Amino acid sequence: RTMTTDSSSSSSSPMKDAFTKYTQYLNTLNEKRERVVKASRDITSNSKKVIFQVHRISKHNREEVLGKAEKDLKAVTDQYVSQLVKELHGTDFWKLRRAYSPGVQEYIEAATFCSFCKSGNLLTLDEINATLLSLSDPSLEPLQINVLDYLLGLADLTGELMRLAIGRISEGELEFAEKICRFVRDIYRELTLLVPHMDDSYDMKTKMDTMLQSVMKIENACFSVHVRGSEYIPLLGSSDPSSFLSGVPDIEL
Amino acid sequence: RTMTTDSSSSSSSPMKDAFTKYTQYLNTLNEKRERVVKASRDITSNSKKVIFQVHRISKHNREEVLGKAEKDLKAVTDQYVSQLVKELHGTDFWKLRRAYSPGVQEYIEAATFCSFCKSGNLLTLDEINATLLSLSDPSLEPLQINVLDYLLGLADLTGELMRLAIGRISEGELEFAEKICRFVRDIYRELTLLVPHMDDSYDMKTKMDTMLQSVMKIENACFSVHVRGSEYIPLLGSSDPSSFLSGVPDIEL
Amino acid sequence: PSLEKQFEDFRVQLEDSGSLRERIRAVVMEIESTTRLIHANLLLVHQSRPTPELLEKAKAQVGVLKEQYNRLAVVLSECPGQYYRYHGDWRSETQTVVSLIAFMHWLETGTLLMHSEAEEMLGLNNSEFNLDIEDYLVGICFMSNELPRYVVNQVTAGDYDCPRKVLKFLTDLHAAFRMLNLRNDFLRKKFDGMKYDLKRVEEVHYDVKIRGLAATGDAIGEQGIKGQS
Amino acid sequence: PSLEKQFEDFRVQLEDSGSLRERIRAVVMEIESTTRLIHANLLLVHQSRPTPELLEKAKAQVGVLKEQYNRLAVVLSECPGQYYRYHGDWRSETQTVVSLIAFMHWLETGTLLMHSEAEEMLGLNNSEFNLDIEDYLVGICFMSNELPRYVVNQVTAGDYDCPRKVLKFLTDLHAAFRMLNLRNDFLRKKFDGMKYDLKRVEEVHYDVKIRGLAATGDAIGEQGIKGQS
Amino acid sequence: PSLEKQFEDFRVQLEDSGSLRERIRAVVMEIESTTRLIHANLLLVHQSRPTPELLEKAKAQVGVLKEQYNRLAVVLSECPGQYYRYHGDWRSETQTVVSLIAFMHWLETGTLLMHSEAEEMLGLNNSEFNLDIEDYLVGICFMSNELPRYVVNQVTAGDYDCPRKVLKFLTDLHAAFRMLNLRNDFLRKKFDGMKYDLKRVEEVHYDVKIRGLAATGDAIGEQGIKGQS
Amino acid sequence: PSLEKQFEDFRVQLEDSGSLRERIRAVVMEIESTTRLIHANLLLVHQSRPTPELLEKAKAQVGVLKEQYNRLAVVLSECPGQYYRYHGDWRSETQTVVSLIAFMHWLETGTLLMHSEAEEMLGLNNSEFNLDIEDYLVGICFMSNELPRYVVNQVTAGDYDCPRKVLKFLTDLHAAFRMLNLRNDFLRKKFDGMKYDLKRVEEVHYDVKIRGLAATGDAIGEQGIKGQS
Amino acid sequence: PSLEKQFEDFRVQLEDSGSLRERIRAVVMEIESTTRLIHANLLLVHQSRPTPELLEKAKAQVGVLKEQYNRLAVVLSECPGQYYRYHGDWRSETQTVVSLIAFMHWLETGTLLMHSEAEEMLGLNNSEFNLDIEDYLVGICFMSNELPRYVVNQVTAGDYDCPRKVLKFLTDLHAAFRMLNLRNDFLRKKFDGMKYDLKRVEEVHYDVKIRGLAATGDAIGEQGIKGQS
Amino acid sequence: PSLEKQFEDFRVQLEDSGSLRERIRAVVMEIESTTRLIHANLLLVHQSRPTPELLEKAKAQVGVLKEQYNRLAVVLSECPGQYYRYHGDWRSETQTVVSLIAFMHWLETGTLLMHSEAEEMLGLNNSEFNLDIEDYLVGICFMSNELPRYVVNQVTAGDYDCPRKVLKFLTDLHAAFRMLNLRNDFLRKKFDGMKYDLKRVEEVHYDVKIRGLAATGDAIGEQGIKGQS
Ligand SMILES: [Mn+2]
Ligand SMILES: [Mn+2]
Repeated sequence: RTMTTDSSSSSSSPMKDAFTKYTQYLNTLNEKRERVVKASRDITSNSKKVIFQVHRISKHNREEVLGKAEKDLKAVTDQYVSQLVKELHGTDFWKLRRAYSPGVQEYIEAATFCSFCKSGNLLTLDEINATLLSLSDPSLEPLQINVLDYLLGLADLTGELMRLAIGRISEGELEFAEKICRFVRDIYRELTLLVPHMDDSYDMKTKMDTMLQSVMKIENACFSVHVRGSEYIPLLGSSDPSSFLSGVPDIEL
Repeated sequence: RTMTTDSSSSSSSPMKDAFTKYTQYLNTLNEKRERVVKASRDITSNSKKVIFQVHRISKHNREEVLGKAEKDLKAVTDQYVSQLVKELHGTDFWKLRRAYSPGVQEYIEAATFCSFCKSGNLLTLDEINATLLSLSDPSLEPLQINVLDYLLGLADLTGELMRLAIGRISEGELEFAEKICRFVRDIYRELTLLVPHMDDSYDMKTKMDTMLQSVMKIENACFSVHVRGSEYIPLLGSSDPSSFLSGVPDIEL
Repeated sequence: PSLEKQFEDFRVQLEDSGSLRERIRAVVMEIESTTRLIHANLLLVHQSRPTPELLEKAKAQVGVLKEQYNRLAVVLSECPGQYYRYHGDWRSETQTVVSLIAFMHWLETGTLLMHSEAEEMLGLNNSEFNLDIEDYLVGICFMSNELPRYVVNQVTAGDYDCPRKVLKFLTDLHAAFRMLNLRNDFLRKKFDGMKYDLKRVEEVHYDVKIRGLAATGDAIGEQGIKGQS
Repeated sequence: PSLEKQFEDFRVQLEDSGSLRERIRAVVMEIESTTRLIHANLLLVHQSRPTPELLEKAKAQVGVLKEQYNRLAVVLSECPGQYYRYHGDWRSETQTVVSLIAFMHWLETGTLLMHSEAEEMLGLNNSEFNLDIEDYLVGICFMSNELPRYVVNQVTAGDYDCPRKVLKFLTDLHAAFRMLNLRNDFLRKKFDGMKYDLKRVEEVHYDVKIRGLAATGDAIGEQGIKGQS
Repeated sequence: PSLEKQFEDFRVQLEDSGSLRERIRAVVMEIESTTRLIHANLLLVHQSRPTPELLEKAKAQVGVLKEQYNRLAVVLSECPGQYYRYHGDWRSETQTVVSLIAFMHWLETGTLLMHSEAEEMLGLNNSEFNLDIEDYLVGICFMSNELPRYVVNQVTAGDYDCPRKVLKFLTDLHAAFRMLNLRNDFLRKKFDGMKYDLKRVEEVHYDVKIRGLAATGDAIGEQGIKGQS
Repeated sequence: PSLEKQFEDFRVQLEDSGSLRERIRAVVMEIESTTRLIHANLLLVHQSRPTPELLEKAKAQVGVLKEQYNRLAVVLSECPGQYYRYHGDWRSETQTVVSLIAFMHWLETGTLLMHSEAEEMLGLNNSEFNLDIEDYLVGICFMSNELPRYVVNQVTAGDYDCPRKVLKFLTDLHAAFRMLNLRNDFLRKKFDGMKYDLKRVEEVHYDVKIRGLAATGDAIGEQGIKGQS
Repeated sequence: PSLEKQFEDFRVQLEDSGSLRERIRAVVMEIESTTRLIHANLLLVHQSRPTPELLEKAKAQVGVLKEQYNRLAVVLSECPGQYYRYHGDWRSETQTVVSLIAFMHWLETGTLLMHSEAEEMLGLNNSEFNLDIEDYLVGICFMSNELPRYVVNQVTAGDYDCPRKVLKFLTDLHAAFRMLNLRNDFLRKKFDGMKYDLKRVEEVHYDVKIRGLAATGDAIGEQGIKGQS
Repeated sequence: PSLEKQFEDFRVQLEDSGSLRERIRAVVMEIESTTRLIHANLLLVHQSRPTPELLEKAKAQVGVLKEQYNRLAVVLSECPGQYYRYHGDWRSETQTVVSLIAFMHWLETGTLLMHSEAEEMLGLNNSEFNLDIEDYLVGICFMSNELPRYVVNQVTAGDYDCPRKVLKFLTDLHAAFRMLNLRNDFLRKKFDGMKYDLKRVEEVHYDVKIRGLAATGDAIGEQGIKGQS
């Protein structure tokens, strides 16, 4: 016994050498994971701010609001996503995915949200990944967001779009709301076909339920605007029942 | 409508001014919370390392191992706990408790674990808080760990003590194991009387169950050493059955 | 010995804290009871009872609330710096209180009750015990939830100008809330609900407008919604 | 169009990934099957069957494993950098594999199978597909779990020197593991279990020693435990 | 012997209690079955079938219920003082029963079925087995939950005066409930739901009113809602 | 020998059963895949795409389903009398299949797809492998869940007569279900949900009716909902 | 008026019931507090403190319990026939009480505390407020859970005859329980756990016996376990 | 009409199935009751009561079981091909039955009760209603779980040869089970547990052996364990 404990405390042995290596490996890995988690939290909270910025949109301040949102988003990319890019290389992309996935999802949510409000289209994964290329040291394999995180972020996007649609309807931007409705329906339908193929579809399945709720909330809102508007088509003589609210002269307050 | 949106986008109003203040308040609070969470994570992972260091103890390297553990713990205090001290003032202690509590609990666990192995006694909350005083700016109200976090940390300590006891028994340090057993029983018994008075005793109740399991694991280990030893008291002629293993001459390997 | 001594100290501290909590609970139950009276009173606006009278009665009760919050502050003053330790014990009741006094204030003046005004009404402005901003904001959301119902019942009772006023107020309020950066928490959820209130009021306003029922005059000052009508 | 195009691309990618997974699953099922054969074989050491023979048979199967891991590596080579995407699909089987070959190695040499040796045995040393260190460590813990049972049965069968050897080995192994800083995860839990193995072997050793059954000689080299006895 | 004697006694008592429970269960299943018939019958009011006819049929079933409750009372009379021991076994079914007979009563008279009237209808007025007040109140809440649907369907069928009547009834009922100082329990939760019924009825009333569909006359006595129409 | 012989027999039987299950699983996965395509296709009715076209495409897929069920029946025919042993393996997918083909049938004819019609569509009518009644009924409940959303979107697209038709269909369906004395199981729970569908459709119908948007004519035969429009 | 009168009556009754519940709660909290002291005291038997002293202290606390149950009985006497209405409010605490006094009784006499003895100790024998049989039985199961730990610690402290005595006691108790035909409820679940206690005590007994540590004499009367040692 | 007709058919079929289930439940409850008697009887082997007597009594009860299974078979014969539809209703009870009769058989003969023997004992050998193989295997696992306790108690009672016999039996049984390629299901889980039984018996055998308590003779035939001793 004496010898044994000695051997592990002072003298060297192959086992001890090997375990010294394992120890270093685990320490390095855990420390990197911690740094990645922190970077992910930063990305999350700052992406959320971008999302709130976009929600400040209204008929009259579109350019201004979206301009600021894009600037903020760029700052998230340059300051915080670049942290991830610095940390992650090679096998880390998948090994540490759970550590950074929440942040990346929120970032996807913010980027696609901005982009939809600006262009009315879906910002694609390739486009996002292209912007990340510039952050990387060209000699290293660049960080590329994977399809799964992109799709999970997209699922959350629909929740934000629902909130946006409800708000837009109150301000009479029915056409914008209807555009959102079509867009969200399309995403929902496309995802219906994709979800079963996803690596670990459990999270996504709950998100799909929430997404269907969001779609229906928008549909119900469009419905109530529509029936309310239809009631007076003859009265107003409007030829376009779908944009009845915008047909009503602006309310003077 | 037009005027309304204008008023919120360009011109000033009492409501807008007030909400600007609320916004600043929430931003400041959330950012501070994020920093506290990060500091807490650092404290957690470094305290865990201290705990592992203590587990490296054996009959022959006590001083060396505990010396290093204490040095490491001091580093945690100076480098990471001091971060908390910097962030937290006045009402923050309770307002942000959920953000830093996990780290503080782990720190308590590490500090009391070290201290028990060194002195065989419980490091008290007052003693811990005394060491924190030096970290504070004397002009400000100093960070003091609250009773609840201390007790929650203590509950986890018993798990580490159980692991230590099982290991010590294998190396024949039965007396140390019995000391641990008595100590853990005392803590369990004292906490039995305290738990119902704790602010939010739900967490603590599950911890109490785990603690009882730990106590029983130690007791069972002591039992099996004892009956095994008792079988040969006549054979060995030992007068002290409780330390039978130490009575056996060291095994030469 | 040291071990037992420390735990004995803890027991005393925790029991003190427990009895403090009991005292808080007692005051909070009184607050809740007063709140219920105010609420019952204010509910009558949905039945188109004369508002000034209702407000009169409700204001008397706010005095009671003030006294109760004062007592709460006294209790809390025994444990300086621990406001947020016990915060959960009066949080939800205070949010309701804010919603009620903000509704009263709006009925009377047509404007939003500010945080500092709310503190003043409850006597929380010059003590360490103040009104948490998030509680204030949640309370305002609760108030917003009452407005669609109010508008519907006012129109039913023949007040066709009400939707316009409420719509303006709620639009401004919603715009102000949008300045905040919220976490995924209770307040965010409540704020999301405000969008539906706005939408519903918009609908009623549309109903009234489209039928030519809305008043054409435009002269509302910043006086009360009902106080002067 | 762009939307549909992108999703169509995704579908193709995900289906590719799905079929890759199917191919991994097929190989892993073969690995699991080989593992079961080795395990069934090694279980006989508890019934004191002659060890060299058993090891002979088991080693033949390790050759099969090597070939299977080779095929797994080929499959994985199609998606460079995605080792950890699919890691969960062979993780648990590989831990069992490590525990078995480490047990065999110990039976033969009395020493711990090193990570690099394990990689070599499975042919994982010169490809991108290597043996994850945590899987290796978990596998070693699993092996440790087998030792108390082995010792008990060896003593029953009359080999009174076995406990001493195992105790020395396990003591060293435990000391080495204590160098690691673990998180609260699966590996930590498994490592905690090793303490009980050590304790149990200690007890058996004590039983044997106290009855004067232990061999007095001390000459064990680093050769196998059973191979040369 | 004493130990065995005691457990023998326990066995007898537990079996007695068990068989009593079985007998209660049998009657309760019959009650549930009758309840389902009444419910299916009353559902037709949503399809604007002539109410008097429906009520006729339903009343016949109430007679059956009365007989069933009578049998339940007989069973319970065997264990005086233990009403509340078994209360949970018929509680939920009785709440449904109350909701149905209260709805019938309201359809016929436009008024609330009183607790004593409910007891009388079920033959519970002169036995030890009575109608628990909380069960009665929960039943009334359940009835309230049916009213919005009823109002919507009545208006669809062209009865534009219905919302006004229901609104008056529900406003009064809600005010009466507010007098109770409810604990945070099941009843409180059900009552909290009543405000959504009220709100929904207000909205239907609004829809009718703003479109000028509401009857201008105001002379409704306290007769039945449909019984006399 | 006898022991080993017995377990050898068991091994064979368990492996046969296992491989049967594998083959079932393979077919069921194909069925699920086809189902998903049909579902994604039918989702377009909410976007007011021309229904006949959608139905055309969907029907083509039903042909695929039929062939897949045929293969499933062939597999099952190998183990007569064990339909219910493996029932759980295709149960949930079949319920979805029923909901989809019943929805298609209703879109086309405005009537309920009968059990025998469903069996015929899936080619299950003349084999031992038939369509379990409870699976059929659960599928019908699932279809009912789709209707409120459909009605809402139809009205938005300008079809104001849709709510009336759906309401009539759902009222009849609900009444038919009520005749069944369901146990407290999955089917019962699904059926309980149907009343919310009914209520929601009533409300949509109300919204349309009160605004005078509903068609005044009343002559709808039992032809399809969209097939002939 | 009648409506209001009825709800006024209800308010009074609900408040009476509420304040009764408050008073029960107050006493039950005291009982729980006493229970905790007894429990903490009895925990010391695991540390081999002299039992008679511990029992002395614990008994003094039982006197306190008796007085508290007396007060509970007085409160309950105000609402005759409603024992089971409020039963849930003290049920769980009483089960703990039974487990503690039964453990004390066993430590002193080595026999099971009878139901009537338990009632007597708590002063429940001559009032309408008695000890529910199921609560008694659950309490006995809880006591059984303590025994394995007790036996382990007693043996460690050198009392090698303890396992035999406990085993005999627990075997008899288990057999007695088996006579009861328990429903699938809480008590049944607790009883099912007793077999693990029995098994563990058997193993401790085995450990002692196989090492020849058990006393060879066999004459234990039915006196206390520790009282006379 | 057709719709109603279909649902009328469903109602009949569902009720038939429901009443069948009720009848199955009634028989299964009887089986469970008989099982409990056998179990209580067999438990006495742990107290070293003379085995032949116990077996005598238990066998008489097996006759009762046979008659009960016969009745179950008669009920099932009414719905040919639906054995597995209702299988879940008697599955767990049958597994217990198998564990008991296999334990009895082992006590008597020292050998494993074969599947065909089990069917014969329960009279299931010549009907369509047979003993499901997986239920048989699970039952055998349950029996294995009893053996460690049995061995411990036998050694305590002085039968030092018992561990050797049980160990041999369990080793063979475990090896036989290993031949089966089990899926990841309930049976697999139960079988995984068997290795703990084996390990425990090995340990008891070790305890006996190292203390020189084990009999040196080796001549046990394949007769019963206790029947001939
Ligand atoms: Mn979001
Ligand atoms: Mn820990």
